[in-house]
Amino acid sequence: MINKCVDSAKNAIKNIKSRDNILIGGFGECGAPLELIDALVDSDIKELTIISNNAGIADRGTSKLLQAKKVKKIICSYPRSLDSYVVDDLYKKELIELEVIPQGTFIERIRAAGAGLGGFYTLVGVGTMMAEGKEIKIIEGEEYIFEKPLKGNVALIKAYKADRWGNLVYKKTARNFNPVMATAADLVIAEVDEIVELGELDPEEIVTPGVFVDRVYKCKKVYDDLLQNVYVKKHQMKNK
Amino acid sequence: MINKCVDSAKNAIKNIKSRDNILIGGFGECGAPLELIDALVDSDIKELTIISNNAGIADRGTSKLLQAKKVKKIICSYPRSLDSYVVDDLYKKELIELEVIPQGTFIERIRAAGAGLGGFYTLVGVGTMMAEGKEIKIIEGEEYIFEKPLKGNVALIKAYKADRWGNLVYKKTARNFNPVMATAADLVIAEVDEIVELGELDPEEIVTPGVFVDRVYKCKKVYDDLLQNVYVKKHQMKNK
Amino acid sequence: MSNFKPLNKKQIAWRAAQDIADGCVVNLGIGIPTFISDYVNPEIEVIYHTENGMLGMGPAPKRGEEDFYLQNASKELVTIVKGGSYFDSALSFTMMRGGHLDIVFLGAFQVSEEGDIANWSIGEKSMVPSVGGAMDLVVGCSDVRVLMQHCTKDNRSRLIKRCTYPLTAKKVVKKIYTDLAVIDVTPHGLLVKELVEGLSFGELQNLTEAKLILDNNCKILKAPAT
Amino acid sequence: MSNFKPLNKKQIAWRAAQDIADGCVVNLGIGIPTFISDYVNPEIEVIYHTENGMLGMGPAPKRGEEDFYLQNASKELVTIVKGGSYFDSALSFTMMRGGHLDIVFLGAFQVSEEGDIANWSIGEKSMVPSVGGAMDLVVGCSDVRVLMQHCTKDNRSRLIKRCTYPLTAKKVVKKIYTDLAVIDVTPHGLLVKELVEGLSFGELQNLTEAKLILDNNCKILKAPAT
Repeated sequence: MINKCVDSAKNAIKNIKSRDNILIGGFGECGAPLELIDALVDSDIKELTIISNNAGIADRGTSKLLQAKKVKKIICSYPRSLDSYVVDDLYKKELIELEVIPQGTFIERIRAAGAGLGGFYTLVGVGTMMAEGKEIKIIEGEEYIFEKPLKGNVALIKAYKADRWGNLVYKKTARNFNPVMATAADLVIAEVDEIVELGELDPEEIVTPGVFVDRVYKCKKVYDDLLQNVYVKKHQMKNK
Repeated sequence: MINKCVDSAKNAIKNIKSRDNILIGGFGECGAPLELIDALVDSDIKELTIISNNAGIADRGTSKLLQAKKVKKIICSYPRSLDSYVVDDLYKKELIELEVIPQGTFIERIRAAGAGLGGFYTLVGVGTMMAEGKEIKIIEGEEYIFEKPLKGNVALIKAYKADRWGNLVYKKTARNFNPVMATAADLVIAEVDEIVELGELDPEEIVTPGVFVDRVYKCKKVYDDLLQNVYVKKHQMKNK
Repeated sequence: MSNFKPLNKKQIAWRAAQDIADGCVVNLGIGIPTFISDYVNPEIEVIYHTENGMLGMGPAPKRGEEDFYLQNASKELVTIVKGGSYFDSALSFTMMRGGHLDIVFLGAFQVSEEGDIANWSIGEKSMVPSVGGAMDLVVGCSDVRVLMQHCTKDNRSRLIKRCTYPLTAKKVVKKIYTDLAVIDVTPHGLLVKELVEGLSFGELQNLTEAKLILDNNCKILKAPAT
Repeated sequence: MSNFKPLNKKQIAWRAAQDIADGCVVNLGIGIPTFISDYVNPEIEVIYHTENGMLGMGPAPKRGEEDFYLQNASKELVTIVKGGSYFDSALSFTMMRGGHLDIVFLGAFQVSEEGDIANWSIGEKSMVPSVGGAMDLVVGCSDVRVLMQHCTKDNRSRLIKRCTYPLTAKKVVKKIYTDLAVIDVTPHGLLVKELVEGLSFGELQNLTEAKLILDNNCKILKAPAT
């Protein structure tokens, strides 16, 4: 019988090794697997390369990994935010390696890895510093940049509901990078709000079929509750 | 107000021109826009290039276009079937140009067009006749083939339900090539079984957001009814 | 110098909003463009795209209706309208890069005579570089429009011969709305289509490093008080 | 020649089915592999992929439960099991090409000593060429297994030094189940792991153009009557 559910965040992150490349889902905190990240913080794994759109907000999520000195390099598209003081500081002190990629190229490179492609050509970044050091090809008279696949040893993703086969559905804009990252790592671990019985997810609405997922971890505390307050307060301050 | 619904198949195919490249959805007949194809048969458009996984079964669907001498070239992956006598005959008599592509490369080339990419590298076809005349690149020590985007002037697709914005959901395995083809043509026309009120489709379950779709045509006769008999009879013959 | 009154930021947004047709699918970048939706004709339907994965983005939520799971690309809480949809980042950037959005409205630090745009970095080495979706947005869409102050706070022109900040993309901007003028980027150069009342073309050219061309049919740029 | 009895097609499928572990995600090509699912241990869960866009393909529908909209890649009516899902062709081939399936079972016209496979065309000019998903299936999966008759009807070997039919892919086959033997494709060559009762290794080699190696631990290939 297939049962991908694991009983703790610690067991969920088993076999992750120092120096692994870790894909982490989420646009900011929305759709980030915060309890799996916490488990990494508590582990003795280090020198990780984090592949994630952002680089942590305030002292939450990926910021904690950075503070715990677990991270050697970040590959991302938008590390900066009003509250990104952790990554800002490490960057200024040159204590972290940073590779910044246009967001569409970022996710397309991850998709290429998941889809078994050797790379692709894009117009994005042509004539800019993003093209530096990259192969150029003229296709139908236009200049394109060659981009390579970007694969993880591990993907830590966040979904809404799962079943024991690892089928996943997502919630609203928390979907973002997660379904594609689920295709692009050797070990794919999903943190979810709910685990439902096999057959309860409509086959038409499953976004990530279980074939892509290795482990499912039901979070202890649905973070909607945790973060809702932070975001609502900020929102109400701005819109009052 | 946005209203992409059109009242007849004839109006749905307006502005399609002779010599256009036409993407047609469906794996065989399942998910093929049969009434839109019929409208093309009844038009005076000709010399079309059809880009579709198959090339018509018996005297139905794409076979009708071939019989009506509307098609100059077919780009597909699997034209042959037990009942593909129309394309078989035209091919033997050299009355049609045929380009056969591995199915995954076929849909990936269409996706590349829809996603604004200049092409990609794949291992599929390396060392076979599919690699003939194609650029080879060594990536990380392995030999890859360069594949170009494949775009349509028009896409004729089939979905289950639509709303007036052109949002689409599909039905079971009739989804197949349709959602990707919807991204990859200048003019995208969807034949659907049902049109529902705006807001009735769950934002989580919409597979093709309306931004990709130009026209929605509600078919006169849901072909489930029409074809069910043909397939059930064949099925019952085989499994009796 | 003659007597003229520059538009304020919301008025620039108002002006840009007047050019949006019924049924348009648009993406509004951060900065001045975020105000555009407040000024779109309420009689028409405009679909807002946010690159984190939603079409049909609605206004800010009412008190008590905030939802952490419903954010825009600036990580602000938003809503979804009837007909909206959620999707993953790959499909979101397929929309952008594949040319499926009708208009992209962006802020910019600089725009060149040829429509080059610099809007993601001012090249400060000490600041953590962040590009996000800026480059994807401008490359894929055939109708990129910039909303910005005509000059910087220390009165340097943002419309220049050649961008000095790191480029976002080359030759992509089609139209520019500033506090002083509406300008089309054409194969012949920057064509001034509208000027705020009381400002002469000569005065605008004096404030602008890039070479400008006066449209024969140049109109007065006016916006209601906001 | 000694007294031995080749397996029938269903017995070849039975033998292949015995090597499927609990939880495997498999794709069954047309021909002999289609029988495999009839012989999988009912105590385990195996997930069947069909490249037209479904995981969790179930058996043929019962009379009265047929659904035109529920087909496999051979355009036959099928069913879906609990936990199954539908998806588009791009995601389906992402699964295949990206290495997300555990085992692919295929028929073949020919397999070479190095694991090259020819299974999509016999090169007849008059037949309309059709490749479908054959090439994608074998390239992406790290465990490609072939089920076929050891020889053609006119007694030519299908296991040959070099494929003469148009190739599907080079060096991809890992294991071969025939009516006479089970053979692993190894870096050293074709290793015979099992032989039907009464057939000697020398006799098998005589029936086979490709060079074979006898495994030290070669077993008897047996299957129940089907």
